[in-house]
Amino acid sequence: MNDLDDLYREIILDHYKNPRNQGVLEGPTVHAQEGFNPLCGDEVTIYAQVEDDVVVDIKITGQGCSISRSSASLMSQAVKGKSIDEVKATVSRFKRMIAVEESEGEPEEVDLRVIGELAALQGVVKFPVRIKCATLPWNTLMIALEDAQAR
Amino acid sequence: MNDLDDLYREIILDHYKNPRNQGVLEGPTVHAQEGFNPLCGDEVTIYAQVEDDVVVDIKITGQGCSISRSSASLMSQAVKGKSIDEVKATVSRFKRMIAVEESEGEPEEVDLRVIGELAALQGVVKFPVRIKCATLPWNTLMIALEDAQAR
Amino acid sequence: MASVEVTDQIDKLRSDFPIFADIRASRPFYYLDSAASSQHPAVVIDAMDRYYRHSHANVHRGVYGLAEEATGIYENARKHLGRFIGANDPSHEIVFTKNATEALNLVAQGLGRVLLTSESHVLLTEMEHHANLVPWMILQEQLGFTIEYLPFDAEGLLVLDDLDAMLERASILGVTLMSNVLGTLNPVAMLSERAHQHDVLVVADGAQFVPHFATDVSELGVDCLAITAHKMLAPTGIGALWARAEILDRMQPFLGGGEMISDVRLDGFTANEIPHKFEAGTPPIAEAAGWDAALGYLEKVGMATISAHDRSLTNYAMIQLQERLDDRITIFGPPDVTKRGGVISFELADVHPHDVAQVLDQHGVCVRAGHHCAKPLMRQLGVGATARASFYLYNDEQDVDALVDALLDAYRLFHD
Amino acid sequence: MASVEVTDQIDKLRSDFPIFADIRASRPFYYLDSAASSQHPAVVIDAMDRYYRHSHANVHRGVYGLAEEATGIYENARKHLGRFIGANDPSHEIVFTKNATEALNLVAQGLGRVLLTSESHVLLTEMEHHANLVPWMILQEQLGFTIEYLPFDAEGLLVLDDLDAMLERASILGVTLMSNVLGTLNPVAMLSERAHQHDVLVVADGAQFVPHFATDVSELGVDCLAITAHKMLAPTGIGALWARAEILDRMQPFLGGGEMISDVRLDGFTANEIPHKFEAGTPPIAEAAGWDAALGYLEKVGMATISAHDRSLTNYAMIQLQERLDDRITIFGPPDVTKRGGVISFELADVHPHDVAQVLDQHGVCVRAGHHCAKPLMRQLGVGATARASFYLYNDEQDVDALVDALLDAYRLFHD
Ligand SMILES: Cc1ncc(COP(=O)(O)O)c(C=O)c1O
Ligand SMILES: Cc1ncc(COP(=O)(O)O)c(C=O)c1O
Repeated sequence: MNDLDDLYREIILDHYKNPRNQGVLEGPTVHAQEGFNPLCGDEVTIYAQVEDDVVVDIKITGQGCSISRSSASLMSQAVKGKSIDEVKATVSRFKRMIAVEESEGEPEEVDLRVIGELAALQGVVKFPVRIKCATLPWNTLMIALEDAQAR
Repeated sequence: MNDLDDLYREIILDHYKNPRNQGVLEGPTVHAQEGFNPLCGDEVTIYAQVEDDVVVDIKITGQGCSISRSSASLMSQAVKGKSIDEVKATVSRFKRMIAVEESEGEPEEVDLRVIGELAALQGVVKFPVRIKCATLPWNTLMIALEDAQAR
Repeated sequence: MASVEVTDQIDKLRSDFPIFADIRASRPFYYLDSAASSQHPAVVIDAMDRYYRHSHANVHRGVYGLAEEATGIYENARKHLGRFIGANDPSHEIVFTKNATEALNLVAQGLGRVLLTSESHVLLTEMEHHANLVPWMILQEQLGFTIEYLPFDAEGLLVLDDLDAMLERASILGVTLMSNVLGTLNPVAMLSERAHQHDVLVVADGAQFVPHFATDVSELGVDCLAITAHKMLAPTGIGALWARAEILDRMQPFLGGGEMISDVRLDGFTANEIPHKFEAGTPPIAEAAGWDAALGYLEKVGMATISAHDRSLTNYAMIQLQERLDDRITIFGPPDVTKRGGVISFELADVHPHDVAQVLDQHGVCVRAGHHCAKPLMRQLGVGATARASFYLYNDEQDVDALVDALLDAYRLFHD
Repeated sequence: MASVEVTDQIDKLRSDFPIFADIRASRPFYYLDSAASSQHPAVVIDAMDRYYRHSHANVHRGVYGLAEEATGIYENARKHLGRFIGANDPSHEIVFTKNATEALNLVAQGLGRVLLTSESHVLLTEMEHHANLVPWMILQEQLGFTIEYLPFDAEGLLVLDDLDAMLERASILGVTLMSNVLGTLNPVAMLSERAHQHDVLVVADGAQFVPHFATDVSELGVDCLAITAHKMLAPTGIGALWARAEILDRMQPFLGGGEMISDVRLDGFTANEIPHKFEAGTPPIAEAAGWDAALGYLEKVGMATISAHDRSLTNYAMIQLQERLDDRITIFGPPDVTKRGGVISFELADVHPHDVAQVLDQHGVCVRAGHHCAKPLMRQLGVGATARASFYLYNDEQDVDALVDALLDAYRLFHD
């Protein structure tokens, strides 16, 4: 049951049980976006407050499994206070780590110091079905930010 | 090639090459009906002139294989001058002979004297696909006669 | 005791299914996901094999012997399926489709376009599978009628208080014979009778029911029935719609192409006779051969035996789950096992179903986790997803025991 | 000489196809009906067998290992097919259907409903198979646009004199890459270029072409391509639509149900991403496994080898038929073998094609007789039916010789 331990690391379970940045944001600079995982019914809503191209605040509501919820929670910590460009770089680093383009090759070696706590999600690589759980909040955030930039 | 000889009896080939009652009928007592075999493209049009519940004349146009055309030709001889009730009895005798309800059992023994030249079509029983060729003109005639009776 | 005999028989049956021997040789394997798709006895796999090795040709169009043989195989499967569900006219009342979903789309478009206007009402239930919801929603976008829903109660049973008023407004009632989430067996014979009093046609979703219970369309009184092969020991790639001949006659063609026409001109076409009118293009021929074999296998075992086995296993599972997991488990659907089929959806405390299924997999226990293509039902239950174990003739009490053991482990993992 | 080497290779290949050994053991068997449906190499049958024995589970919905394995098998087949036809984005641009006919219905309904109004024109050709005619006619009944047709000439080649004027009026051009009756290879790359100059989208019917020629959708320049598996050594029950991702994105959902949604509420649904948006219900999973294996087999032989073999056999057949049957035979379609695929439709004097096929069957020669699901084309030729012989990689000159011998016998039977 080694792989399973790798998937459910302590940090994951912690973020699952005590998710950070839960709640709702309102206001003219808030961009809210819903996301669904059509396979399992996971739902997430991301509220990103963007001012001067900086994600000054982020909140999350929804329901989902340990992977999608902890991923959302870890994400909220990793992006809060960052500029949109920095966020985009983080998203892309994260996606390379969990090899979203699974079929196209091996997951890339990503500098774990840069990625910080997010590294805890690396275990998901061995469970292709769960990768969608991990990426759901990230993809949803990206749509919210595109929306922010478009306005 | 015994079965094949049975299918292509001389009388069949004769009626195929020299079909009887070819042509078109017109007039207020004529009931025209088109029939298609969707499997092979055979087409037939039956013109039945019905007066006082008697098929006083019948003509046939169309294109088709030796079986469908000879069947139409033999049919035209068998029904011309007969009352609609007699025609229906002939149709039903013919259908029993070639076992249209193939799956439901063996073809019935039909008194060949009653059925006359039509007996030549009996060989078709061994070629289920061709049964539809043989029955096309008969089914088409039945629709024309129903139409005649409905008016 | 009948159930002991049944269990004895079942023990022997499992060896008919190659997948159990093959996978179990290398790892534990407890397959509890037959409601999603069932496994295949060797006779079914062999029937398809034999078809491809000896008899393959396209059907309906060939004069030569091989094409005639293939056509016979295909048409015999049609008749067999018709008899299996008690159709009056087996060779004309079965339309082969690719799955139950296509069958329901065919009814929606074929019958719906004939019957419905923007003023009409279609009555569905809140426990329908997406397959009996979305086709009506797509048609609704095109024609603009109203959809109403029969609700269900806390036990997962349909609430019929407003039935007559709803039927009075409706033209079509769409209802599943058995819920794929709650297991609920709906009282469809009674619903059909009431519906017909209001001139409402009944479209039944038999995807879950037909594989597990002896089915007789006249007893059920329904007008249309959707079936899928892969949940009844048969191949993927084939399903069917049964409807009374006069209903099929009224229905418009849906998919256009070869086979379904009697004539095509540059300015239009004339549809073929039923059932061919609804079968456009080359049909699933090998799949029909496999389904035919599966029907034979099910008949040999006996549908009554299968229902009895399902029920006794469901009963055993409900008791074990409740005794060993106690208040850590919530089971959805009717508590009374006589009101449900062999499907158990549950929640394990606060462990997300996805995580439950993941841990169970490590024990070789295969259960489904998710919305089970019934999102409105999920919302009604107030959950995003459930885990679901489902039984079929090859399951036994060992499978249930493995399930409960694994659930205990999953609980521990998330509560230490 | 290249063709000798090709023929040598082909001789060895036939033993890969169990049906030839099995049937030939008991009777003569010359299979000349691959344009209707082809036979299967053992690797294809075995791939499905293996799937059912080791890997079956429903796809896309399961967390457990077996479901993941089945999903992998299914999605790999998608990618393989995408690569096989040169798709830019193999995992998103292939939609699995039950056959080419469903693929064409999906385009008509999915794209047609978005693009067409009662003012629109759809341009088809007079040589289309019913599968690329009737779906447009059904949609026409619903939306009321105009259908125009490109005619063909006495050699079976499209007449393009009015092409630009017709394209100017049109929104969609539907054209077959290869006629299943005439064998004609249409100049689709050129047609696409011209169509795009007029902002017309091109829907190509690849049912006959893709099995026999290396296919590259970018070279062809088409926007959509319908394919069917059972004509390319693969199982019944599966086909596909390829379309560029941006076209699929624009298309409306067609069949509703599980898999194709991202959310369903009682008041409506949200569609899933491409390609899943178009795949409602349980897909043909084992069939995808079989198709994958067939693609591998075709690649191993080499599509260029196959086309060359088809051509040399067609050439041999045209010569033999004309030399030995002389003016008793009329061959339809292009006399120039470089303009046609391995399909020969003909008339034998005044012997009806049905009777021809019947007599040939007694010689073990399997040919198709009928309208070949192309009734408008038949009317254009002025015939009700033709007989048709078609070739694939397992045919050889002996098959052709048997055909000609049997035709001589058929002629005699009707002329003594
Ligand atoms: C040119 C052409 N298009 C479409 C089809 C339809 O293919 P399918 O029957 O597999 O849907 C065929 C084969 O019958 C064909 O020859
Ligand atoms: C109740 C119910 N209806 C319809 C379906 C759809 O069946 P299929 O996916 O074979 O079309 C299913 C299975 O997923 C089901 O459980």
